[in-house]
Amino acid sequence: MALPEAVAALVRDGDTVALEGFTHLIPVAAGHEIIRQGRRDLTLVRMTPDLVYDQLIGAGCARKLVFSWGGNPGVGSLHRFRDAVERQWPLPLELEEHSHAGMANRYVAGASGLPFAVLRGYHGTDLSSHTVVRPIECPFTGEVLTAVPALNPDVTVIHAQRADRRGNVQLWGITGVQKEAVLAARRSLVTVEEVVDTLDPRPGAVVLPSWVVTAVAAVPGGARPSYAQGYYDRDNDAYRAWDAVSRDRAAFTAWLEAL
Amino acid sequence: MALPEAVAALVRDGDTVALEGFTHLIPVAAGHEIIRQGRRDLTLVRMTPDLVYDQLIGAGCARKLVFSWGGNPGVGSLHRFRDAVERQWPLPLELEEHSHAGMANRYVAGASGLPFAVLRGYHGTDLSSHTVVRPIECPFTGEVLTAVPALNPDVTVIHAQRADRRGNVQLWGITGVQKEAVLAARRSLVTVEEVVDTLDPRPGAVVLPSWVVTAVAAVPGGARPSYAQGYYDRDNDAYRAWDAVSRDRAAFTAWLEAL
Amino acid sequence: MTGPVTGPVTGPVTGPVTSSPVSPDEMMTVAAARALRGRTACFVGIGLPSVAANLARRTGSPDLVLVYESGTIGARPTRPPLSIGDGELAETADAVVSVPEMFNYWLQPGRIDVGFLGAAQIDEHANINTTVIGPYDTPSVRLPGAGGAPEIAASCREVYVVLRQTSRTFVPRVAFRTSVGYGDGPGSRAALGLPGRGPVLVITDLGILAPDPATCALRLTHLHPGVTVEQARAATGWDLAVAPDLADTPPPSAVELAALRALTARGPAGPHEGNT
Amino acid sequence: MTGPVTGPVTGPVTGPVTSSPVSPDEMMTVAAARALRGRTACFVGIGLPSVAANLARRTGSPDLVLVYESGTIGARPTRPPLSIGDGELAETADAVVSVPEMFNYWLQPGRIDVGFLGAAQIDEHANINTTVIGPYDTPSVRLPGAGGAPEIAASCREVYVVLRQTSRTFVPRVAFRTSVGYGDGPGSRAALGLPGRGPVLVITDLGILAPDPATCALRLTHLHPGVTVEQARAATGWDLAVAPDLADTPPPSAVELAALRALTARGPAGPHEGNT
Repeated sequence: MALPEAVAALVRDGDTVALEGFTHLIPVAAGHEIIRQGRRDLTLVRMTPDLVYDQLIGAGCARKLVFSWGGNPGVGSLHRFRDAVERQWPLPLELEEHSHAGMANRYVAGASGLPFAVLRGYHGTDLSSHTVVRPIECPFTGEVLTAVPALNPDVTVIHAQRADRRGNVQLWGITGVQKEAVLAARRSLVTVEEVVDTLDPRPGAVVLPSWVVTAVAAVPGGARPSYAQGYYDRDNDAYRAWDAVSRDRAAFTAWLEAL
Repeated sequence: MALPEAVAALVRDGDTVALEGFTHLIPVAAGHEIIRQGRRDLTLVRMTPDLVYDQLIGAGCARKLVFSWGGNPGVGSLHRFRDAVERQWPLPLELEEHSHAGMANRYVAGASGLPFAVLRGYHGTDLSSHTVVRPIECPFTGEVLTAVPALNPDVTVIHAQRADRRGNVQLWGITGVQKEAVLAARRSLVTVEEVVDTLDPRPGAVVLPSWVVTAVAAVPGGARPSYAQGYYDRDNDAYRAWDAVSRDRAAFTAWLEAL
Repeated sequence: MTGPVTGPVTGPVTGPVTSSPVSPDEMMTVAAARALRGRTACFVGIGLPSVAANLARRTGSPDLVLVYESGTIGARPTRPPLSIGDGELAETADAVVSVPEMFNYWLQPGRIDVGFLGAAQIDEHANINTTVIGPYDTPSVRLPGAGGAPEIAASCREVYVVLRQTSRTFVPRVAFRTSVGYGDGPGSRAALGLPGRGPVLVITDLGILAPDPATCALRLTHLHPGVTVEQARAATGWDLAVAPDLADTPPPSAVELAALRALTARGPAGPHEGNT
Repeated sequence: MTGPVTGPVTGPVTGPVTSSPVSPDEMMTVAAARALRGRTACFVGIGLPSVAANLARRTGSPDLVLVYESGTIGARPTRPPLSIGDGELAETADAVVSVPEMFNYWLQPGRIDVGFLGAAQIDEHANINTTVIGPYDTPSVRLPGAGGAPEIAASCREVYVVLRQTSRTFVPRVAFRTSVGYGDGPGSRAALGLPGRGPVLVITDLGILAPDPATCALRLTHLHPGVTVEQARAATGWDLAVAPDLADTPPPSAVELAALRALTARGPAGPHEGNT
């Protein structure tokens, strides 16, 4: 499936959309396609929103952000994100924030078909009063732990190194929370560097069988400027360059028009 | 460390001991050493007790068995286990049984430092009234699920293909619940096929870093008659032969004396 | 290649009916394999189901995804596995995951079409016992226990059960309810919050049973060649009802029988761990 | 090679004190790296901690296990990672696990000796803010958020914090408590059920602070070369107490400084994601 068709078929206005990736294999090309197609009122979900979320937010695609750490990794702030939160430009952005442990377990619950997950966390932080968590008592010991609600995106988008012709997907290196994010979602789109005849086994690889993936699109370079282990390195200059573009509404608007 | 020393140092009378392995990489040699050292009053834990547990039970090492499926895989019953349960020979055997999903999640809770885990299971079965599970309500949806208590063995013993000289352990193939069983335990012993200079990455491998493993012992063939992928196949005749030995107390006693 | 089907598939795969003598166990396995046609993924329980699921991949369901509780997804074994943790399952699988992941991420959310179980005993409402015969604390026969079955029976979209039919295995009410079929009858599964439909087919060496939609009681829907209703009723511990559209199971085709015999010749005759 | 230590390590690794000019940031990083001596495993937070932890592996702590929230355990990067998800971390690690496994199996049970955190703001009781400056709903500065820090601060056996000391970053009470240090003072951690000891060291560009055992308030225990108590107090938003045994941090040795400069020359000067 071609990327524009796949995004058109899978991502709708008002959807809860997770584009996951933990520094590695960020589905940037798919995010840009969502911007181009002018999707609106999205609830964007991701543990570590970075450049492509800054771009989606600046472009006015998002109504809400569900996250645990938002920054330009290794560089600094996300200025479009800050502009939306601090000055409501171009739109107000509702926030629902968690810790990484909380977000990861929300995906685990979603992937497991459970309505919630339990962790030892949030106690004594101001996070608990600004987000959706509940105390839960161990029925054996009486200890009070924290429950977080399951996350089940309407669509999860990830980028992977390879798929085979049957649609089985393989990714390796730092694989983050991508398996959980796909399994938790109602629909899923995987962009890949290449489609191959057979997936030879690789150390550390995660394989997602075709029957749990809705669509696969070959998008070589689809994770740039982040990296795809075995294919290309992170373009660190692009991360630094984004800092300058994103600081200025006019520069960002010019970037958006050129997209 | 040599196996006899390692078992002597790590396994004590009265301990809760898990020798884990899901058909593959069963720590048989370590189990035989526990029998030879005459350990008593053990609470034996394993999802799938098979021949070596039949032998430990027949030898009178165990006071209690915590498990989810006990049989001679591909052959039939465990007759020493049945003799202990049905006729209290050589000793009565207390049982605490779960489903596989329950046992797996008990190990997950133990490995995660949580007092319990939650799953969708046990509802309507007679297991719930014969074992330790409790209903738990989702604080967000009100749905009632099942809580199982964490499993934290005093000692977990597993068999792996390799360790490096620093004590990092590598296993691959069907890796079952071994990582969780080691991480849940207070102490751990890993027997390995061989010690190598460096662990080259392998597809599907689980690595347990040295600092979470108490002791490593080189025991080539330590999983026989089960198999060690990449080293040797299952000795299916031995599984069938055990059926005849274990059916008869005298034949079993002769086997035990020869051990 | 084959689209989804709603009722049980009973027709032979291809070719003429075989003329060689067919054992009741062979008929059972062939009938069980046929039932998997059109399904995407099958969670293969320990014992007889493994042979039938592997036969299905060799006959009408070449794309069937076999999922084993040992953690293998999409295994393509060349011989029947010696156990559900056979090394060839891992070597030929699309993915191998940990046992906790298998139960939590793959089974529990209801991703798997069919759960395929063996049993030591089954009752009129398709509840399964693999735990104990006699009182729990003083059993006459201690069986292997639950294994993965309770959650397979709860979470798969549909469940098929395969076991030999005798008045000792087909009992009015199981002594120990290890895995829930239809509980106490209509409405039980919903009241218990069990997400899957439950056992929609019970395949035996005599025929095929399915729940009566009104009562959830198992009744006879198919008879294997040469078996009579009387034989089936005599091998059932309750007053077995017969479906109004009782049909004959077509005998194995030459292709099916050859595939089954090639399969079992390369490995054990069929592990029976669910039995004693 | 080095045994466990109880107090902070402040002495240089080896060799003579360097004669080259040393920047305050360099002194901070060297002091932070020294503190890791004798520890087994360090959970490396995003930002400044990563440079210090990598320096530690090149100087006094060659066997230190670096654990990153991206899932890498035992990474041995040859240059400072561009981010906590740098590909070289995965390529050189003993093990790479999923992010949920990292938090659940590795961090949560308290297996890790030291959690090493950066911060945007810290207060007198070592509570950390990385969320927001100003009111939560109408912030003057929106910071990146919690990331892994709340559970690192709760679950590691000990926590070290590294950040530059100014009256803007060292505030009497953080506007938003993202991660708990000593809460409201003695007894807070126990009442909250937090298993680890909390922040036992705060390492800055001016000196080192540690909690007063009686009050849990951070006080000055070490001054870096050339820094005065007055400077440290002026850079602190509360009335900073000084430990009775206030000591001087030995300046970087030639070995330490060379290692640090070699490290930072091969990568970015040091990512500051915890700051704005």
